[in-house]
Amino acid sequence: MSTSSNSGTFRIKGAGRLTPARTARFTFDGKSYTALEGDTVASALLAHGVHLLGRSFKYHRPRGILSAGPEEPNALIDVSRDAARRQPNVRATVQEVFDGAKIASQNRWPSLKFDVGAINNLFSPFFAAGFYYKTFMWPREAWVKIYEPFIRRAAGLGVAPTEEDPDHYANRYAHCDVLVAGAGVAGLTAALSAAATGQSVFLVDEQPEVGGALHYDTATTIDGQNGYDWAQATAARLKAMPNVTVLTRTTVFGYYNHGFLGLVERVTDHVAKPGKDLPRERLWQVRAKKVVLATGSIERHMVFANNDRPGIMLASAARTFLNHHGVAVGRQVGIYTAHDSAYETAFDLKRAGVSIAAIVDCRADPGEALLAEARGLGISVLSGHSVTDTGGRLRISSMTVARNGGGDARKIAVDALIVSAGWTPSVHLFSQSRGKLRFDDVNQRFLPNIYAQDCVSVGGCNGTDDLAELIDEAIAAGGGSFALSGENRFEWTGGMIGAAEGAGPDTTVKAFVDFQHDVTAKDIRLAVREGMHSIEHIKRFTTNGMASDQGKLSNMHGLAIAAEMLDRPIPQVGLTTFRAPYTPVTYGTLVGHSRGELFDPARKTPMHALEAGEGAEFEDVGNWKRAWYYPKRGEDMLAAVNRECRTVREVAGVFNGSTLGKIEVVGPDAAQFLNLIYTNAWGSLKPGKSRYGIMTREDGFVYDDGVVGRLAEDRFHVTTTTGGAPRVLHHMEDYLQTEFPHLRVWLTSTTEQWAVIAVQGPKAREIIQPFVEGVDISNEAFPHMSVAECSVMGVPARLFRVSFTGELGYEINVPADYGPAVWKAIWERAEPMGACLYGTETMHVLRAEKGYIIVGQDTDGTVTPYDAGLGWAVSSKKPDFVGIRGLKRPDLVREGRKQLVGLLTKDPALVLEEGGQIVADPNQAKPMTMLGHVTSAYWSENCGRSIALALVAGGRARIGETLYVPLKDRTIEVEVTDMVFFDKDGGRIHG
Amino acid sequence: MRRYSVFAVAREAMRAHKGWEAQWASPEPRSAYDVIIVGAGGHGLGAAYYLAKEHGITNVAVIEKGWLGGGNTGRNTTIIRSNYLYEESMDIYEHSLKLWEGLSQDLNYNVMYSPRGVMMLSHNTHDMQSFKRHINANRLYGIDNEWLTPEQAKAFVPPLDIAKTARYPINGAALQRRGGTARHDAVAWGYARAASDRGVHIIQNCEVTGIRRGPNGDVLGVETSKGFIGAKKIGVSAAGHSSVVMEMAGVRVPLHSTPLQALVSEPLKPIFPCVVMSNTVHAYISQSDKGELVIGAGTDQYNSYSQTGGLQIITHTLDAICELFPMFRRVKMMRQWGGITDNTPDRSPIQGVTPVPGLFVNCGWGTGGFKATPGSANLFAHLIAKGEPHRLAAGLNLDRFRTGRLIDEAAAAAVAH
Amino acid sequence: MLLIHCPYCEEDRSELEFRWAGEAHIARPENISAISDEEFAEYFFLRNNEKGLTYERWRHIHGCGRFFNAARDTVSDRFLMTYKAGMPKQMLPETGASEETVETYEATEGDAR
Amino acid sequence: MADYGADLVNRTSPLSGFHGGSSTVRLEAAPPAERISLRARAEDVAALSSALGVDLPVRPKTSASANARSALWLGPDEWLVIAEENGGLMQAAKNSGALHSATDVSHRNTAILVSGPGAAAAINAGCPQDLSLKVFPVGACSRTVFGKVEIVLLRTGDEAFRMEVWRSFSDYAFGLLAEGAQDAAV
Repeated sequence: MSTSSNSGTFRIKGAGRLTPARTARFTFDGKSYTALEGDTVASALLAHGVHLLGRSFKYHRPRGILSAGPEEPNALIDVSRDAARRQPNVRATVQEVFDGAKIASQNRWPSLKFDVGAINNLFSPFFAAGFYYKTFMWPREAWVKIYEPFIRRAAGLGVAPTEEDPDHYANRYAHCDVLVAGAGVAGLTAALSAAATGQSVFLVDEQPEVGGALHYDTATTIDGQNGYDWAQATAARLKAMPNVTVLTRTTVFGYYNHGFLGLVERVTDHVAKPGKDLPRERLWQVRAKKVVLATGSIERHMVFANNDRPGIMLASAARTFLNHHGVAVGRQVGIYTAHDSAYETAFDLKRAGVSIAAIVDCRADPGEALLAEARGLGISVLSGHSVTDTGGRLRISSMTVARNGGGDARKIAVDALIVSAGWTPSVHLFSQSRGKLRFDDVNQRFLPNIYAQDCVSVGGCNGTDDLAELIDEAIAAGGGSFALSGENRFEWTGGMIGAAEGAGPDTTVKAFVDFQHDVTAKDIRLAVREGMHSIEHIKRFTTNGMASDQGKLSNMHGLAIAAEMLDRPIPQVGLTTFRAPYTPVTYGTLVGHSRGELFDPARKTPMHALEAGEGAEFEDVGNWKRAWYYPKRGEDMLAAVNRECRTVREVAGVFNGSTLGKIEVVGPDAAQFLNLIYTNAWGSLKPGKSRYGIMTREDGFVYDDGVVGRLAEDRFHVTTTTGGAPRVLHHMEDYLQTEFPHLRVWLTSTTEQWAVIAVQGPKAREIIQPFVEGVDISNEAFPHMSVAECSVMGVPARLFRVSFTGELGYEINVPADYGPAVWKAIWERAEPMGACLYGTETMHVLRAEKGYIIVGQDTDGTVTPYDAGLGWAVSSKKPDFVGIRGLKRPDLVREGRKQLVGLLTKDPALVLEEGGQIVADPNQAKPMTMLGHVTSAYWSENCGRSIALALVAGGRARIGETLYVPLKDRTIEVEVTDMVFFDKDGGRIHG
Repeated sequence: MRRYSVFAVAREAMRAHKGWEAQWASPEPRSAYDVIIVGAGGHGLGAAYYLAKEHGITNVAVIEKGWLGGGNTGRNTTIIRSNYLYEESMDIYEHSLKLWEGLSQDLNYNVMYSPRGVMMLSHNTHDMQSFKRHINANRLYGIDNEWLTPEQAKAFVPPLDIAKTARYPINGAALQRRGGTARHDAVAWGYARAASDRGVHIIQNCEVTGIRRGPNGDVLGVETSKGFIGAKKIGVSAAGHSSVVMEMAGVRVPLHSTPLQALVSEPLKPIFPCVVMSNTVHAYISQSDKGELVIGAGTDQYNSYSQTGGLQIITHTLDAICELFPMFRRVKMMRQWGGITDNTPDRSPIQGVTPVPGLFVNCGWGTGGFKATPGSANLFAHLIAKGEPHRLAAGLNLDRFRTGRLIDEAAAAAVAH
Repeated sequence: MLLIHCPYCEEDRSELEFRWAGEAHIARPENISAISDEEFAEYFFLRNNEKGLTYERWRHIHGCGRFFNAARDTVSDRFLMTYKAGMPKQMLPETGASEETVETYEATEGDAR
Repeated sequence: MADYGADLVNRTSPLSGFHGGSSTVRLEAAPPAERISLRARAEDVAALSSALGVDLPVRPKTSASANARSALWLGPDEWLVIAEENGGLMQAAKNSGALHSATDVSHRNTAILVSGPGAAAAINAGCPQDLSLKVFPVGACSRTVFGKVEIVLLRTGDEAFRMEVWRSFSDYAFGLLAEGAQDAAV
């Protein structure tokens, strides 16, 4: 055997498709290796004779490389570029080597070769499936303190990253007429066929290059060419067509409703030095009119004693490593098969100079053509035999072969064992699309039966084994019509599912069904014995198929073993659901652009930068960033708020009210519409006037509130709470469009049209006077609750005389782009007069001093207008409004409902805790009877004491009573009061 | 029934575990039972167990359309807590939590109740007000729930990002230390085993297709895919399918069934010590004993019985998870799935009598049913046995939708002003 | 992610543009202030929650803004028809019913027979 | 007071000064514009069209432009009419004498111009609509979503779009477009 020394002693000169001159260096567990470009980590390590790659989940058994693809259950590794770019649980059979890659094995301590956890293997008789349900219960506390932490540490495979991922990820929505999943012969042909008809086509394959099975199957010719070469040429043709998108290194991971598919494209994981602009991965969210599934099939392993040693590998994998990567998986290779396909692997290896110990075929009569070829190559075939055991510690060293039915066992030295139990059609995506499967009894496999979406399966995943038939099927699926010839050397037959000879119900050997989770055939039998008769119960009890490969290899075997135990046909035992994703998908990919500033829009008002410039601290209110308070040098929050509160009442304050929701209600029936939506009556409101309105839903609970100004007979300027704006508009549209469509009225959101500058306080008029034109704002001409369209600094404005502070106040609405200039001018005038800027915290305190409620804080969706002391806003004259009936329900009119009242602490210095619960007797035993809770509580600088609002059962009748608010560390005595703490006669607002 | 113990396991280990008996029997149905419970999830199986154990009623069948524990019991993210706001809710969830604490021993089945703590993150003033309202109410009711500063929260959950520069910075958290998780399948299996041991029949793969009523309107039994089965009393506990079953008796319940999705990551070494929830950014996360990060997503917006949902629900949830825990961006989603939740208008459950004599209902648990399993089952058994609700479940009646006396936990956490 | 035909935009659009709005054809009682508590509960709370064919409302909130009606199978999530608000409940053509229904996603799962 | 005339106040566009993109996508803030949200019933469309000097389109997803005004169909009774600054749209609509609702939203929206061979791909980073020329031809317009915000999208050329977005969402929209543009260049 001739080898290329630097890229591995198992590299075979002339074999494979990689270029010997193009190398890459990487390390595995600290040791440096040379690979060829195009190697996977698996092929590169195999080239150096490294088979031991990891340890299993439960027993920590040494494990190697089983497959050459995404179905790999064993060879999971940790791949890193640097400390932050570290990825656990990567399949070595998928990860392409790049120069500088740092690869590490997982789930072992202190080292891969000597793993302390392997002691679990000795205790494995104890750790049978489901053992933990039966023990670890005594003493009661020990589960939490001892057993569970121990189990948690032992479980888990890779180590999660501990640093923030510096890479970025992209998202792309796309549409196509036909999406073809899989670019083997079937997928390429279907894509070619669809593309020829002019349809827009996506052709998607998870491998770096198209070709699918042609990667290993060198004996197939298409259109007279070597299959793999045909595939590459066809892909090039397709890529050149404007209506075709070819995506490689891209997995269709989910097939969802209505032709919607999730794809993940791996953009840089194979690149040594990726450009900074490149996303690491890209999520494609594709809506396809039609889907062609050409996902092929996956080879199964044989289930026999100790079938998990490093060096035991699927036949197609060994053939891929040889024919694509140019790597021999051993020098003395055994074959154990129930299917013809493994023979071709043996033939290829033999021709490449590898010694074949024997082909052990559990079938009595393999096909004559295969036997003839084997004879010709000098390979011994033991038909009707089985491998009943293997030897070796960190790698297989021998196989024990026996004639079926017993006797005649002998040990044969091997350094690799190639296995095949046949092929499982990849119906995962079909099943995800909610198609229904049928069981093909002859070939022991599930195949697509009833389609739920516009979708068609072709080729291996449809159970179509004959190449010519497959090509015809694919052409038809694409909608085109042409001829294409294809030939392969052998027709494959055979296959088995379930435990092989020597691992049957009468044995106690460890014959692995699910490698990663260490589920053996006997575990599955135990589950059945314990009454788990549904395949879902068996799955959950044994965890078969629940590892990171999601049962791609193990499900069918598990099912067959269960069926045998239950003595039922397989379709009656059922099949566990194939859930998305097909292979694991990085969170970052699913998140895409939605991180940091793009996680959720941070809405800023037009004056945001000016507020920030004045030192504002901001708070999140819904999506909005609102100025919270404006600390001056040395001030903490309380000091700043106290100063702002004082200043507003003594001089004036300027406040940014822009986030308030605004809706323009226009049309001849506008007032009539508002009559139905609000509890108040609107017909009597004259143009130029505004009114505070309450909105309920049909249930009669307060939904939103705000000031509504009438600008003209047919035009209202409605305001809502900041957070309520979108839902209020939706609620109004719902009634307008579906209940009251006869009304001639239209709604438009104008929240963002207007920048709102509130000027509140005794000097408010003096401050704004010079800027306002077109309206007389004297107290007489423009009293409280007036509204006018006018001009402020020469721009068209809407001026409200309105107050949420109880002071003389105005709210200037100017078109948003003018907000900053107007704000600046007003502040420049106000500041020298002794006014302040104030934020939401001061706004909250000032309104609480006046007993004005905040919907969502003092009410919570269970409060009626009457409960909130706003019964005056419910019209008793209107024949109808939304909420009129709900308000009359028995529980809404009963005595003793919680009502909003004021609370004053007996000790004026104590500020209650918002959310504090109120009781009549603080010394009662728990559970206590609670009367209500504190909804708002502040230090009121203007009152010189603390104040609070609360919802209290029968609250208004309790005014004057003493109640208690028991907090964690003390109980506060309070008196129930009315809700107005400042300027009780309300004179200031009219000043 | 053979008791489970470490000695039993050791003994079986020496004989290849061939001596274990079936955990529950799979009998053919009798012609009639004293009580039929429709739905073999945790609630239904548990109710049967408590009927037998606490009320001496053992002639009971639990009828299941599919496989036991295959509905929401086996699909949820296994969060357990009792720090609800209203007394009606605290009553039932705390009753449940107390039963969780001794459930493994009671059932002789390790349900792996793990009180590792449930932490709810507060991101703004409104959250803080709401959480403190809960914390105070819980404390006065005798339920543990405490306020943590951001630093204390970070100390409890090291991966948490408490940077002030985050899009939604964390300003504190509420922690219920007795909250946590349990192994969902074990709950169904443990109840099934214990109920079966006391004589309860568990009839799987038997679909209820009708409810037969007598001339007086009272229930006579159920029509099923295995024929008519008589019963004096019927308890419906069918989660997402409850309204379908109730409709068979002509009873309408205010439910809508929506998909709820969840996902797990590949297994990882321990990194996440408790359960973390955030209402503001809509996410919750914990790590299973196997090492998978278990993440609950939101509900899809429409009614559906499909047990599937949109990818956008998953991505939206992961946006939030990765914002709270940026180091998880390279972690991979291994499996996603969906269940059907039955939601009531006030997001609180319905458990009580119905207008049909002999018919009892337990439904509307929405996204919170798992944590309530032992408590709900225990009180449902009381309801069925006595014909009237237990004091702790009295407020969960159907009549509240007529009177307006709702238990509106959702409204209580109302949207920000 | 559903694909929904908006009868106003006359085009199939992503669910992302839509908001579900509950069961369709529930009219607000004309004499709402006079109905009984039971009737109010019926109107406001009780819904059919059908398993199978359901009539429901959607709003193309991030599109044309219109509310409209849809007939959908809640088991397969397949839309059978969408039609404009205000139109009476649409009867479905017979052909829809004869289709072999594909049961739930989970129906492919094992039955413990 | 004369000290504060209109000339002292200039519009501060939320995106003024923003520009960016990649080798295949150009992103820039559109100049300030006048906009109205126009609502009317079918019988009043003709009168409004003639008053505005642009035919209000009645087919879904279409727009019309004339006399430096563009009318975008947003819904069966809803149009977004865009003109240059001080375009007199409110008055023009009023002059129609027809029953309608016109609301000034000039400042509610701002617009980003997206152009270049990668424009559609950049927008598809967050927009779920099919932006192929066949389905979304020049002149097509639609209200839709872009990532987590609502937009109105108008195709102004084979490789050019105007994205209208509410002003407080414009930072987000621009940021997402910038990432989309970068990815579209890959």
